[in-house]
Order: sequence, then C-alpha cells, then structure tokens
Amino acid sequence: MKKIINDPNTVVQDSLRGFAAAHADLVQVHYDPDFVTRVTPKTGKVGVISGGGSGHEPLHAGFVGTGMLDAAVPGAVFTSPTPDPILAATQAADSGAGVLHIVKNYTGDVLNFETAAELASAEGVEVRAVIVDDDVAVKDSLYTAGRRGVGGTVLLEKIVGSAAERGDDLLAVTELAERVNANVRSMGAALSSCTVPHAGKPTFELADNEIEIGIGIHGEPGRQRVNLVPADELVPMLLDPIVDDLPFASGDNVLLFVNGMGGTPLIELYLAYGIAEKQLADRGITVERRLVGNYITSLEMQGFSISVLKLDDELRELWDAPVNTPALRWGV
Amino acid sequence: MKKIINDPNTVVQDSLRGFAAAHADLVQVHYDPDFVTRVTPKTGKVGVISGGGSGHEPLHAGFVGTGMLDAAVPGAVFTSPTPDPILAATQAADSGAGVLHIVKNYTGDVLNFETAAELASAEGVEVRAVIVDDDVAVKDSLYTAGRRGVGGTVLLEKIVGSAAERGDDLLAVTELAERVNANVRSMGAALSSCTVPHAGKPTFELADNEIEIGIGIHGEPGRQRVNLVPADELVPMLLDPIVDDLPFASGDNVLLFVNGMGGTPLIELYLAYGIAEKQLADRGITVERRLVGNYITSLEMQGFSISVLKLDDELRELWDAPVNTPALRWGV
Amino acid sequence: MIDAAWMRDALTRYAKRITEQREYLIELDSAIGDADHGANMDRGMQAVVVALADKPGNTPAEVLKTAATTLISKVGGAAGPLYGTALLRASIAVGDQQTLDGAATVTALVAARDGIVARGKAEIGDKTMVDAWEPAVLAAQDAAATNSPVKEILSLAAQAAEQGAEGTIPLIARKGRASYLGERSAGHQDPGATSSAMFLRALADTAAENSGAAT
Amino acid sequence: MIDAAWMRDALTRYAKRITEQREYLIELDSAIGDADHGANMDRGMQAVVVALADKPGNTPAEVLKTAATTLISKVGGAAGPLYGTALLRASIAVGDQQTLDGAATVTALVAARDGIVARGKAEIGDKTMVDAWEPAVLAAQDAAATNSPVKEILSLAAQAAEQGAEGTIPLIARKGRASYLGERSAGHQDPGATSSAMFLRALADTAAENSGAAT
Ligand SMILES: Nc1ncnc2c1ncn2[C@@H]1O[C@H](COP(=O)(O)OP(=O)(O)O)[C@@H](O)[C@H]1O
Ligand SMILES: Nc1ncnc2c1ncn2[C@@H]1O[C@H](COP(=O)(O)OP(=O)(O)O)[C@@H](O)[C@H]1O
Ligand SMILES: [Mg+2]
Ligand SMILES: [Mg+2]
Ligand SMILES: [Mg+2]
Ligand SMILES: [Mg+2]
Repeated sequence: MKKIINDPNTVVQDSLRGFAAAHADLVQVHYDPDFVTRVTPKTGKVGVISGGGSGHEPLHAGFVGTGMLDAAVPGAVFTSPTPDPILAATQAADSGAGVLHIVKNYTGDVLNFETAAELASAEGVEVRAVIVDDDVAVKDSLYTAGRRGVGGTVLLEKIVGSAAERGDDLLAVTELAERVNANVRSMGAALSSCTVPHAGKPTFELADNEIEIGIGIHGEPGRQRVNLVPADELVPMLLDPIVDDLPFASGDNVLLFVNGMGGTPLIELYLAYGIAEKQLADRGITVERRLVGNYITSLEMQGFSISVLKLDDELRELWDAPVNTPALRWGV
Repeated sequence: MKKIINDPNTVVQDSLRGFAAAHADLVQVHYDPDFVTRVTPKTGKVGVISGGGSGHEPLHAGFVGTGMLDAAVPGAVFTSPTPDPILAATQAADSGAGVLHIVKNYTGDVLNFETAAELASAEGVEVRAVIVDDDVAVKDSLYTAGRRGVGGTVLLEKIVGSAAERGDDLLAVTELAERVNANVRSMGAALSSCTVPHAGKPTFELADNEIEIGIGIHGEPGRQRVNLVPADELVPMLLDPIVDDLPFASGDNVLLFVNGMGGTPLIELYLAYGIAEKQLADRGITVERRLVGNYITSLEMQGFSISVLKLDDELRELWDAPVNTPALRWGV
Repeated sequence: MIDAAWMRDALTRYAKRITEQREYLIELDSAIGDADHGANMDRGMQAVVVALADKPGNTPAEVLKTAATTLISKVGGAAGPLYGTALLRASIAVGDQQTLDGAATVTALVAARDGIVARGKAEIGDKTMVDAWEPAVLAAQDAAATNSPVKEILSLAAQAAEQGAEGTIPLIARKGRASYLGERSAGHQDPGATSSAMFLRALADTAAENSGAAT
Repeated sequence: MIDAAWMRDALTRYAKRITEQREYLIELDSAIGDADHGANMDRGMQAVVVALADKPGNTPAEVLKTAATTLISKVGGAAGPLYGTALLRASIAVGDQQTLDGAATVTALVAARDGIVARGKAEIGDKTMVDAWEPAVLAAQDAAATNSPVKEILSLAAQAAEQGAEGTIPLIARKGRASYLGERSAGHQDPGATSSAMFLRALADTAAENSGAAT
C-alpha cells in the first residue's frame, strides 16, 4: 500500500488536522467525537448537515461553509459515523429552526443517522432527513438495499444549503431536498480499484484492459466488468442509463457534473465532460450549469462518474447563489 | 494504458474542447494554433501569459481569468508548445502595455518562448520573460540545465497576475515576478509513475515499497529512489531541503502550498499539509497563507510537492486579491 | 451458569477472535463490500474490552448493555447499529437476572436476532448476518426444548450459525452493500454472517471451558 | 550531387525511419527524460513530409528551409527548436546553390551543428545531440579534406554520429532534461543524439542509393 499516511488507524484524524489548519478561516474541526462546523456558525436558519465514511474528500467536510453545509461528520474510511458525532453535529447546527440530515442511502449511514436523529429529537431538536439515492447502476427493488447516494449528493448539498442560507424553513428545505433527489441521476466507472488503508491492498483487481461499470464510491466492485473502450464509447455507457432513467428529454435544461474518483486527472475529466455535453446536446438537452473535478471520491481510485440534474429556475438560482467552502466557492 | 481518452494524438485538443465547454463563462479556447484567452480580454494592462506542455492541468489554462493569466499556451503532453501559438497568445494578450512571459525553466520551454518573444518583438509587442526555477531537487550548476520550474509557478502566476490586474507596468510586473521566484522553493516526491499517452506505458516502474524523491512534473525519475516511509518522515525529506535552501528562518511568514501530482487524493494531501505546517511552526516559521490541492500535476502520477514562499505585505496582499479562473477563485 | 464474569469472558474471547480474524473479514468484505468489516469489528470489540475493564457490570445484562452502547458508539457502518441493537435487546430481554439458564440464554438469543431483523429488515436468504443468527436461534430453541444444558445449547447454536454463514456463499445478496453487486455477489461468504458465527462460537467456547459451572 | 529532389528523398527517408523508431526513441526518453522524443520527432517529420508535398522547393536550401520552419512550428520541446535551428542554419549556409558538392555538404553540416550549439549551449560530452553532431562534422571535414565523394562524406559522418550516440551511454548529462537525474543519467543512450544519428544515416543512405549521380 502506497499512501502518504502515518498509520491506518489515525489517517482520518491526521488528515482532519491538516484540513483544519488549511481552512481555519472557514471551518472548525471538533475531535472525539469528530465533526466539522463552520468557524462562525450562522444562527436563525435551518441547520444542514451531512456525513458518512471518510475517503470521499472533499465530501462532506469540504462543503462546510456559507451557502452549503453547517456541519459535517466524517466517519472512519468508508464507514458511516456512529450516532455520537452525528448527534453532536446536529446539536451544533441547530439554532432553533431545526436540522436537515442529508444521508446517502447506505444501510450503515441510514441506521446511524436514524439513531442520532432519535437522540436529537429527545433533546428537543427538530430533525428531518433526506435520503439521497441517485445511482442508476443499482436497481431500486426489493432485491437491493435501494439505490446508492453518489454524485447527486454534492449538487443537493449545494442547492439545499443555499436554500437554508436564504432562510427557507425546515419543511421547505426538506421538500426541496426531495425534489433535487428526484431530479438527479448518476453513474460511475472505475479504471482502477482503491486501497482502503486498514485493508492494505486494493479492494479488487482489474486487468490492464478491464474497467468496472456501475461502481459506487466505496471501492466496491461494480455491476459489470468490461474491456476498456475509447472515451467516446465509455461516456454513453454511463450517460445513457442516466438519461433513460429519469428520463431526461429534449428541451430539458440540466446541470452536468463530471466527477473524478480521486486518481483521475483533470485532463481526462474535461475530455469526458466535453463528450457528455455533446451527447446531451445531440439529444436536445441543454447544459445550463456544470461542475468538473474531484468532489466525491473513492480514495485514490481512477475513474469518474456523471451526474445530471434537471434544472428549473429555482434550482438554477440556488445553484448560482454564493457559496464559500473549502471545496466550492463562488459569488463571494 | 488506462485512460479516459480516445486517441493519444488528439488527447490535448479533446480535453481542451471539454475545458472550453465547461468554462465558457471565463475562457475562450482558440485552435490551430492552440491557445486559451479570457473570454473578455482586459485591455490597458500588462498581459501575463504562460504555457508549457500539457499534462499539468489545471496549470496553465485553468489559471486564465481575472487576477491571474490573460492567456495560456498548452503544448502536446509534456512538450513545450511551439513558437506559433505562443506568438498568437502574446499578441492576443497585448493591449499596448506589453506582455510578460512566465516560463518554467526547461530547455524546450525557454527556447520556444524565446523564439516567440523575438517574433512578437518584431511585430512591435514589448515582451519580457521570467524564468521560474524553484525546484531545490536540482542543483543549479554548470552540470545541469538549471533548476526546474515547478509548484512556485502557480503562486507566481497568481501574485504577478494580480499585480498586472491592478495596473502595474511591465517593468514592475517583471521585477515582481523575479522577486517571487527568488523567494519560493519547492520539492516533490512520487509514489507512482505516470503514463504519457503516446508512450502507452509508465515512464518508470516503482516497486511496491519504493518512492522517488526529487521528481519534476514530467514523469521523469527523481534524484533518488528510497523506501516508502511514514508521512511524518516523508514530509521533511521535501520540506527540509526547501527550508535550508533559501534559507527560511524563524520569524518568517510564508505561504505553504501542498500540491498533488494528480493521482493522490485530498485525504493524503491534507494529512501532508498538517505535518508540513507543524514542522514549519516548530522552526518558528508562520504559515500565513496556504493552498492544498492538485494545481500543477503530472497526469495521473501519485505523489505531492511542497512549495514555500516567503511573504511580505505586498505579496500577501496580491495573493489575497480577487481571482476568478476555472481553478482558483476567491474574492469575486 | 452464565453470570457477569462469564459474559465478560465471552466478549473478551470474541474480541481476541476478531483481532485474529480481522484480515479474513476484511478480505470477505473486499469481495462483496467495502473492505472494512474486519476493521470495524476490531475497533468496536477492542473498545468493548476497554469499556468492560472500566465498568465490569454486575449482571449479564449490564455487561451486554456496556458492550452494546460501546459498539453503537465505536463501530459505525451497518455492523455497528446491528450488533449494538442485538446486544441491547438481549440485555433488556434478560433483565436483572444474576445468572442465565438455558431458557434465559434462548431468550437473549431470540431478542438479539429480533433486534437485527427489526433494524435491518433482512430476511433469511438475503445474505446477511441474519443467515447466521436465524439458524442459531432455531438450533438453540430446539436444544432448550429438550432441556439441554447451556453448553449444549450454545454449541448447537454456534454450529448452526457456522453452517448458516457458509450457506451464504451461493446466495445473491438482497440487503446491505453486497446487494449492489447483484448476481456478482454469489460465490462469496457474507462477512457479517461470518463475524456473527464467530460471536456464537465465542459463546459456545466460553461455555465449554466453564462447563463445570455452566451445566 | 545533392539537389532539391535528393534532399526531399533524404527527409522522407528520415521521416520513415523516425516512424519506425518512434517507440524506441520514446523508450530512450522514458529512461532519462519525459517519454516524448519519439512522438515529438514523428509528429514533426510527418508534418515535414506533408509540407514538402505542398511546397517541394527548387534548391536544397528551400527544401531545408521548409523542413526547418515546419519542425519549429510542429515539434516543440527542446528538439523542435534545436533541429529547426540546425536545418535553418544549414539552409542559409548553402544559399541558392542548385546542387551541393562535398564542400557545400560539409558547410551545411557545420552550420547545422553550430546552430544547435548556439541555441542549446551544450558542449561535447554533455550527453545531448551535440555528441552525435560534433563527431559527424569532424568526420565529414576529414573526408572532405581528402576530396572524398559526398556519398563517402555522409557515410563517414553517419558512422561517427552513431558512435557518438552510443558513446553517450556512460555519460552523465549536463544539459537538457536528463541533467536533472544527475548520476542516474549514466547508463542510458541520449534520445536526441540517437535521432540525430538516424538523421545522418538517412542522408548517408540517400547518398548511397543515388550513388551513381552523387559521386
Ligand atoms: N439490512 C441488513 N440486515 C442485516 N445485516 C446486514 C444488513 N445490511 C448489512 N448487513 C450486514 O453487515 C455486514 C457489513 O458490515 P460492515 O462491513 O461493517 O458495514 P458496511 O456495509 O456499512 O461497510 C454485511 O456483511 C451484512 O452481514
Ligand atoms: N541544451 C541542449 N543542447 C543540445 N541538445 C539538447 C539540449 N537539451 C536537450 N537536448 C536534446 O534534446 C533531446 C530531448 O528532446 P525532446 O525529448 O524532444 O525534448 P524535451 O526534453 O523537451 O522533452 C535530448 O535527448 C537531447 O539530445
Ligand atoms: Mg463500510
Ligand atoms: Mg518534453
Ligand atoms: Mg463493509
Ligand atoms: Mg522529452
């Protein structure tokens, strides 16, 4: 295992310390239990928090700040945080207007956030939750744990965070979150595995000409292993299922998000973006807003995911609203 | 070779097309010859341009925009651009106040920018150049081509770009560039090689427990191959030569830049940043500003570099000045 | 008989087992999950050992409760809430009894399984820890019906759990992370069922070793 | 005699050679550089072939000038300006002669080498293309001094260049990208010296094939 770390057991805390030092103007990191808040909490608004296993940086702590999250809860690598830090973050994010939990749909995340929400309610904090499940690679049926929350989470956190920032109440913010989730679809592919620090070796092995299609963000294998194909063919393997699922149709205005899994450089992400935007245009779908980069990652995995969000005036306005976080910043 | 590309021969142009589409609000990409300008050129100021081989994204095209570059010239992967596009970019960036070329110190870059500068002068454009050579891994002696330009380039482009933006004249901008270059030092390490698209296989091979110390940004092997060590020991292998070289001393205020080589995720970069900041503090050196992320990369190489820039009031103020580019944005 | 000391022994034994089997559980979770189950359980059970040293407890229920809350606050992921709920429900089910006889042991096992099912909503055959717990409970109930000693009850439960865990190999997962793989999940043993069988084996081994007292 | 057609032949031959040796040059550049020399030269020489089809030229100098400007505007990196300058200087040196005899050939080679040295500031032994050009020029001068035919001059020059290129293997680089490696640059043949030797070999082969005319 080749990583710039000291010890698999302390990697999350060691990294948080560097993150805290690097962004002391924006965030404050609390330890034991570990959670991250804005350095200057904003009161009188709905608190918006999220969390999950670490290894997806900048998600979620990199999105704490004005116009996005009030707090984030990083668990161990690929392991949902326990209820304690979620509860602490919930209480820190509450200033009387209630708190929205943005939870990616994984059994562990759902169970731990649920428990924390019960505990917070018992302490008098009004909590609602949105479960993000945008991954079209997984069939949402009786035969699965439901669709995973992947790239759409980033878009949802931005839009919903900005709605809370402008003063929307908990019900409105929750409904908006549901609406974003209902209008976003994602899918990913891996060119290489990642190595979980405490596992010490790659989660799966791929031959030189193989890729995994339909991966999540935890280094888990995908639905299908296929041969590497040129980008012009690879992009539609992700984009077509996305477009067909909602479905997106000619005349739609969308936000297109091409996300790197951590080990794929920008030169390739922009290349994929260019193809995706063109293929949407060919279907009569207009890309009005876009995001390209490493925003929800799987450690050092090589690969990318595509997310498409159907926009309307309100979603576009909230996307454009100022945001000032370690990982996303504009309008400020 | 596993990459999200169509053809090694068109990878730069294919990626530029995606880049252009993704950032049409900020930049305009010109083809044949290939160069990138601001979508709304600013006149009445010194033009600041840079360029070099591709594969270092977001450098340089990602830094085109208000407060930073006026134009950038991407060559083939790891290959300096030819004089033609440099000349075209120089002419596009000139609005009568002259143009500064920011050139990383590689034989090819220096020769091609020199030729372009001669051609531009012949066309009546006043051109000056700064050669960035901040890499302490290379001895600057008769026995080398001189130190390479690496991470310091990013910091220089920001600071000098902001000086031009506020209206400094060509002489002042050039002198400032020299001053930044004189006050910044960098060094890098690789955990893996990168694969140049037209080469099709990794430039060098590293065993599972080996790393390269003192690498540049072109996938070239470093000065030394050593065994992988914990981050607490790895960071000073880069930081100590940097600090000793200028030298930086107790009481200094600095900007600390921890840069990823493209394949190393943020969780590791923040971890390295935390160690570096602490080790500087232990030497009495205060980190006043910082940058952490993938800004000057070597394709998908895993690894990182550290740059330290000695700050004074003017440099700090120029660093803080607004910048609005695809890859760096604040204050706007 | 199972008393507080016995329960601490069993949990300590399980913690040791988990540390030994950490890599194996990580490997199982690599194949159909996210490669953390061994690390999760190890982190949790090490914390349980520490917590019990600090707060030994006077009844089996108190020991179980300390273990449950520690797991809930230290493990995370899916396994943390599931194991935590299991032990919490078992603790509640046996109340303040100083020692547990065969019937009480079965009560505890039933409550643990019900807790897992209540939280995780998995059914038998979904390729989860339920596939270890369900046969274990049935075997324990059968044994208790014939008034078998605790040692026997736990031994049969452990055996059934191990068979159940092995039986997950051909299954296609329908709950948890492995379900994302669809048909590709078949051919691999479920990590949570495996660690659950180890848990029941730790109980059985504790009973076997203390068999003089525990009959 | 070397005329415009001969020069086009030679450059076309060189372009073919470079395409064949592209991977080899990339490999050499991987060991001590950035793995692009083969791609750079191939891109450039393919463009030269296209440019010459478009603009064949009437004199050796015109052909050389087209090649030079094409290389300058298509290759980039260190090799582009160096090769470009070499051919540009050679073109200027031979003026508007319709054909080049032995003396003129040497004049062209000297000018090419001087161009490379003027731009790159490398000395013999620095492990650069100069280590192929310098011995080639000396060999050509020696041969011309004894009034050898062009074919002979170029053959000896190519041979010397090849030996020079091979001779870069033990050297520690002091110019170009390989100099960053310090002592680690020893043990590898310089890619630019290698492609330079191929250039001179292409000239020699062209002369050999046209030997009836070229003596
Ligand atoms: N809904 C569920 N019901 C019962 N057990 C489950 C359920 N979901 C997951 N599990 C169990 O949890 C185990 C995985 O635990 P672990 O790897 O620690 O958590 P995570 O899946 O969050 O990474 C699986 O092997 C399975 O036995
Ligand atoms: N200063 C110099 N003088 C002469 N030749 C040089 C010099 N620097 C580099 N070279 C030659 O250029 C070759 C490398 O060319 P190439 O790989 O195309 O460019 P780059 O080094 O920019 O990637 C080297 O092998 C060497 O022969
Ligand atoms: Mg997990
Ligand atoms: Mg190069
Ligand atoms: Mg797991
Ligand atoms: Mg090269």
